[in-house]
Amino acid sequence: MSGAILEIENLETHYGKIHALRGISFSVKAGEIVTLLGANGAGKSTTLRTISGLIRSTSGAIRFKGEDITRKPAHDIVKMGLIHVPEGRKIFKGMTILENLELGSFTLDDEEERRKRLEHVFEIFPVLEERKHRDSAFLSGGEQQMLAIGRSMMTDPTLLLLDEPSMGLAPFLVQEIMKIILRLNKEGVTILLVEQNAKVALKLADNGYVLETGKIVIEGDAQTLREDESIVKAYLGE
Amino acid sequence: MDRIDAKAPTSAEVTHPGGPLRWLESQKNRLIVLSVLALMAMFLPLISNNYVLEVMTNVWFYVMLCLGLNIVVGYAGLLDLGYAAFFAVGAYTTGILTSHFGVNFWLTIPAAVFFSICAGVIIGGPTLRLRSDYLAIVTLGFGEIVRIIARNLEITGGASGLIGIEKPSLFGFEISQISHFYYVFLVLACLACFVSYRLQHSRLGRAWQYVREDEDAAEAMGIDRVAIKLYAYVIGAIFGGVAGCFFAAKMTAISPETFTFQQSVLILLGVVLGGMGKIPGVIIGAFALVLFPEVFRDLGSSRILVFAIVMLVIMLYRPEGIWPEKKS
Amino acid sequence: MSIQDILLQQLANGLILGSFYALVALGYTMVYGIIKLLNFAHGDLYMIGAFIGFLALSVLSPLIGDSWVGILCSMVLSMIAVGLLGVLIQRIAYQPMLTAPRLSILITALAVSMILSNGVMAFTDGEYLAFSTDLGYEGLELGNVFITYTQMVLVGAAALLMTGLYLFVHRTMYGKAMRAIAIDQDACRLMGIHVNRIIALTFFIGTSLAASAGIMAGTYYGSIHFFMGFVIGLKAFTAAVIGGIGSIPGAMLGGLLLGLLESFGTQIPFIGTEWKDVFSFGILILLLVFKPTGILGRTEIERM
Amino acid sequence: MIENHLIKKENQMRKTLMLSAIGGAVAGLFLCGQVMAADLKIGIMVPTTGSEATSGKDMENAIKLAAMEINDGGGVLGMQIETMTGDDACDPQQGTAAASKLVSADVAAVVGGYCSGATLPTLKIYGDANVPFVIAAANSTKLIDANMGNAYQINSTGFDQVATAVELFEKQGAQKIAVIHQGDGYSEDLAKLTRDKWTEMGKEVVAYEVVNKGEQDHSALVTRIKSKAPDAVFWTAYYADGALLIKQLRQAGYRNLIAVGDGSNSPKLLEIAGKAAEGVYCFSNPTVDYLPAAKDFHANYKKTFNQEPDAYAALAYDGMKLMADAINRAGSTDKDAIIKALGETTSFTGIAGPVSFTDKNTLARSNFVTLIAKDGKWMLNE
Amino acid sequence: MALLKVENLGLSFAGLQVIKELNFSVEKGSIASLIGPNGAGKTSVFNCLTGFYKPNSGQIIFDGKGITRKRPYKITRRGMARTFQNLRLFKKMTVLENVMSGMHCRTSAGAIGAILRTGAQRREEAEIKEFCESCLDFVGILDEKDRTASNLSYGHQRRVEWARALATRPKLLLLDEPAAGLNFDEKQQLIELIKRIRDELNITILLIEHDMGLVMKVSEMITVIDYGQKIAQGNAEDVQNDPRVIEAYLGREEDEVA
Repeated sequence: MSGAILEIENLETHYGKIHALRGISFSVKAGEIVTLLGANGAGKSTTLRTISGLIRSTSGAIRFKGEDITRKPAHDIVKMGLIHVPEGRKIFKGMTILENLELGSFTLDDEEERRKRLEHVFEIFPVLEERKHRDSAFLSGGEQQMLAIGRSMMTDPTLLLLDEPSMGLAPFLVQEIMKIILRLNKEGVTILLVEQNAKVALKLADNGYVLETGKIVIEGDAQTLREDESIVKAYLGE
Repeated sequence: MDRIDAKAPTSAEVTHPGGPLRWLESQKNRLIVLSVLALMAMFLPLISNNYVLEVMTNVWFYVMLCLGLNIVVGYAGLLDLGYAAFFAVGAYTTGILTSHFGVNFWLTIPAAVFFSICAGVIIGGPTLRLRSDYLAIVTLGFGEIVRIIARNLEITGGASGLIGIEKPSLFGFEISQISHFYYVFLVLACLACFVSYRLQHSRLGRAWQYVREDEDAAEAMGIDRVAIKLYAYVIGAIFGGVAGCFFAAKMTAISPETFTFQQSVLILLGVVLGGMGKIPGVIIGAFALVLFPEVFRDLGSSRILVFAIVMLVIMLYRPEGIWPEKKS
Repeated sequence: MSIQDILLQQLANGLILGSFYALVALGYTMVYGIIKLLNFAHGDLYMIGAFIGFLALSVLSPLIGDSWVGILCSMVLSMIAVGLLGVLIQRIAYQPMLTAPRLSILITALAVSMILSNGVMAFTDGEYLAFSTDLGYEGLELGNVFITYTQMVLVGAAALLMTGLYLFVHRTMYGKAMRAIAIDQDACRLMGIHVNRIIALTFFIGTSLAASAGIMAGTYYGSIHFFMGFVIGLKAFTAAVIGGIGSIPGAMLGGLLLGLLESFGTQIPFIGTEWKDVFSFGILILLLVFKPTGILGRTEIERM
Repeated sequence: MIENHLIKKENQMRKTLMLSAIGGAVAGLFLCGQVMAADLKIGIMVPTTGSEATSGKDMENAIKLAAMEINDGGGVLGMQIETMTGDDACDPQQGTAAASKLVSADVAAVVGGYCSGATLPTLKIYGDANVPFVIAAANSTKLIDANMGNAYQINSTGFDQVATAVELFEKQGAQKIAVIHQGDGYSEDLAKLTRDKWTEMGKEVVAYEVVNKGEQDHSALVTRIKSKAPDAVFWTAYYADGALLIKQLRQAGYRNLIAVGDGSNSPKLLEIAGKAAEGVYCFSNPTVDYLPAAKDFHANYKKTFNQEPDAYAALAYDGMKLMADAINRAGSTDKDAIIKALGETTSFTGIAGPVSFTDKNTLARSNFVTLIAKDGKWMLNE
Repeated sequence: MALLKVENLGLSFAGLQVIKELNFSVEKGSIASLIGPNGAGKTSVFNCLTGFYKPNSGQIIFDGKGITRKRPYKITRRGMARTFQNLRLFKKMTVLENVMSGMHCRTSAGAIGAILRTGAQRREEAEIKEFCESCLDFVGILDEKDRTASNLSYGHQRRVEWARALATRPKLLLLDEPAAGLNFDEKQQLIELIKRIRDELNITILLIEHDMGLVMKVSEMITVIDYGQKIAQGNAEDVQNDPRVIEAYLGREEDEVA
């Protein structure tokens, strides 16, 4: 698998007594957008959390840029350029927008570089700059999502793991977010996208995987998946 | 929850033969061991001196207090740092009624129960909705308030406390010797075990456990969590109150110095060391509490230090307490 | 003295006492905010701070004297030493307990508290040690209100430390990370923050603040004792809860408020010295019943 | 299943081990209680742990020193004295355990008693066992009521101290006084007696206050007291908190008389309070520093224990000597005889002065004196 | 007749409107569903119904009586039981003990009875046990009754929650995403079970679900919400063909991503 920036091999994870991932293998090539689809509880978020080091896998291997990161602590993985934007955004409510963004560049010591990246984020999300000294708790859902993505960009990511960025957002905002994802991708960021909104995700993605109870049941390029009747069925019933 | 209670081994254990301790696994043999221990406890006054009796009486006394606090902390999962207050309420009720009003000792017990319930409701009523950490400080504050009230009032004898509390008599027989009190406290401890056991294995006991494990789920099942917690508080208070009555009678003198925060902490330690929520564990905790400092008296002033280190080590290696968990 | 003068003097007393409470309460609140642990040993670290300061001062005083310079140097030494002790305690006793039942970790904290105080007791034979410094009684007379220079310096130092802490927490990356960890540890990991290291830093700062209060108290009051941390630990705990535990400005506010409550409580008829603790605990309980999160505490929305 | 079974067995073993551990501990207790037979066993009951351990150990040393001297001089009735210490930790519960321990060990007599609160419940235990008990330091007036006839107090009582105090206040022309105690039995008792006596004399107690043990900041209290402008302030409790209070009173500009009770009679008070303590009066039971008869004792004590004797060393020493004297006079170790001999004491003179008892078993003649702090030292107030 | 009626329900957190003017009702004896994409506010609706959240506006009428802003345990006593999205079992207790929690609000023995173990108390205990066992039998896991709850498989843990809810003897059962984390076979059994509860026990059912297939198979009335607002209502077919529903679930077709 040459060119793969992220390789997952036979990954198994337990959540307490629950066997959440039952042997998942896939890979993401540099510059791609890959999407993971599946119903609630299928294991999509668990996959991302395992990759970013928040939870330890039981077995299997994760390689990023050719280096084995299966046992690396989360804060070291971040330094390699693999950034996870978690489900529910997890912004630091009670801190200002600026502080949230600054924390995104925690690993950075260079003030100059930090300012540059901040400028870049504000260029993409002008709305954040307007309110940078306000408490992030008072942002709307869409703005919170923008902040979460903006915060991750402060780390200068190579690979971005996005967990349901469209969750709870109005349709026009979903489109907005998707445009931003595309833009990031064009700037050279590889993206692994977990989505419930299958149509939108498949429109964006190059490749897709469908998970069910901790296993990959369907995989293929986005085009094929988009036309696959069974996906529509899985989401809307007979 | 611990089903492997010393008093009632379940049939589940009976069926596993083998091993060096094989014979202990049959219910019959365990009963034999228990009976031997019970006989030892019963005949202790015949074979030991007053010092041993004094210490063992203290053990039974702390068994009762720890079991009382165990209902609050172990069963209902509420951190109480002011348990000495309830103990004080009982002791002072007896002290005041017998010394100021000449009331017969036995009649002071229902009065003490009544005042303990009042104290439990007064402090528990408004505060049981609070988060557990806040409950800790509120109970601590309550404990201090009770102690200061006892210290400041005329009727409680102020800082010097009450002296000359009448020794109780039963059918004309005066309970005055240490050996008499030994039996009184042994009976009380057994009663406390019995009541704890019965409560634990009842509808109420289960409700405490539900609330302890998951308040929201319990509430969703139709359990009024505030009422259930208050129940635990009040029953715990009654245990403390009754223990206080007999404490006053035994000591004949009580003063606010006995009912400090350190006393509350000590009782809490007994509960946690052995394993909260587990009757045999709590009993062991009470034993450790009293015996350890006595046995290691030679260490002098550093014995509390050693005690604290042992406590820390136990917590680090067995955070659930000394008594083993039930495995299923 | 007129009533007005008395009240003004009590206001000054309350603020001085309150700034000590606040300094100790800060450590409580920082530790609670970050790992939700009520560190019962905090008062004892205050006591250890005073003892290490005493040791340092007795070693240093032949070299640089036992006046302000000496006190300052031993204060810094003591803060560093106690801060490291705090980190050590966190690593040995609290870190392994983070997944244990909540009660067990509280008991662990109690055990640590007992180990510290009884350890010092065994070491000092339970003696009161007297600080050799005598800072004098000269002071400013403002009308009938009298404040010594020493008191002013101490309050100034406390204010300086608290301002420093405030700036650290709000202006530096480490400070921001500290606040962020209190909000969401997982999200912090995803920002590349070494969570355990920041927690250790929090312990260091919190305990060294307690140590600073300890040595200030030692020099100001003139004697130290193995049991001196208990009462102030209790009071600081109360102050932290009044202010809203977990909130740094809350701890400062709570400390000052408690100091004022106590000093005015002493003066109020029918309360006086006898009932002043009942008065402040009573207010604490009432406050919690009607505003369970404390004055500046945040309400958390729980998710089902 | 097998695994479950193993776990269960392990549990079983643990439980059995634990039961054996308890058994062992109880057995250990038995051994503790049994002490090798000695010629003449005398119990010492003092706090050797807890907050009052310093004073307790000091008393223990003094009693042991007395016993050594007696033994060197041929013992009592030809028997050598062996001491055994029961630690009451200044706590009533521990006190009863300590007393039972001594009684169980069959001591012939007990000397000690420092904290009144801890001593109080033990009177019943010694009384029931009819053990002669010389109380060397504890002097709460409550002890008098609880005494069953076997205990003798060689420290003057609160009544005597109050008389001394009131005399001083009057002599200094005080009209309004403030009385402050520490919320424990001993100091509250003394404070109450003073208040009652002073008001009985038609004078005013302008402040009657309490200081919580362990609190360091008394500025609010000081302001309150200052606002009442008393002519004298009387601190009835112990030296550690007393020193802080004196310091803060002087710091706040209070210039009138300050007096402290016998619990504060310690050089530590002067050390902690520094120059603020200059001119403070202290009512004291006889201590070695100024007792002419205590010179040898002082030297011996320093030589033996390599430290200075504290406030109650002299009385504790006298207590042991008195007990030996009484046993000699009784001519046997029969408890009734010793108690009787104690009561009939008339000719015994200890380093603290002559001893004889009232019908309430308290010291007949007050041995309280007034000290004054001068140049960082306690001096007799002439 | 409507067993449950929700009128103009509104809920907001820290300025964020989670539920807006929501109206719907559940007929007695029916199986109704509340569906919507993730984050649409379904669980918040449940939490309002069961008293865990206090709605800012609107009314909830259950069995002819208003239950708005009542404490959860009171609502359960009125006859509304619920399950949780993320299992909320009493993990350290046995399966039977878990189910017995449901009977708490239907029984009355207190401390005195427990200590004296009176005849009435013993009879009640026996009744509780018997009824709870029948509940376990109904959901098909009676064999597991003495195991510790946390040791059960995920699917069986879900059933314990069901049995527990049934033990409260509800008139209305609220199921929060019952199919989450279940595999295909388990889902089929679930559908069966839901129908049996309604048919055999006469319990009205309202479920929140994500899995449209399952919802379509069991429900007679479906309410679709998005952003806390009702966007469609009707039977399976109506809802499935509603363009707004398709949009909410699959994303807008016509929009081009630039």
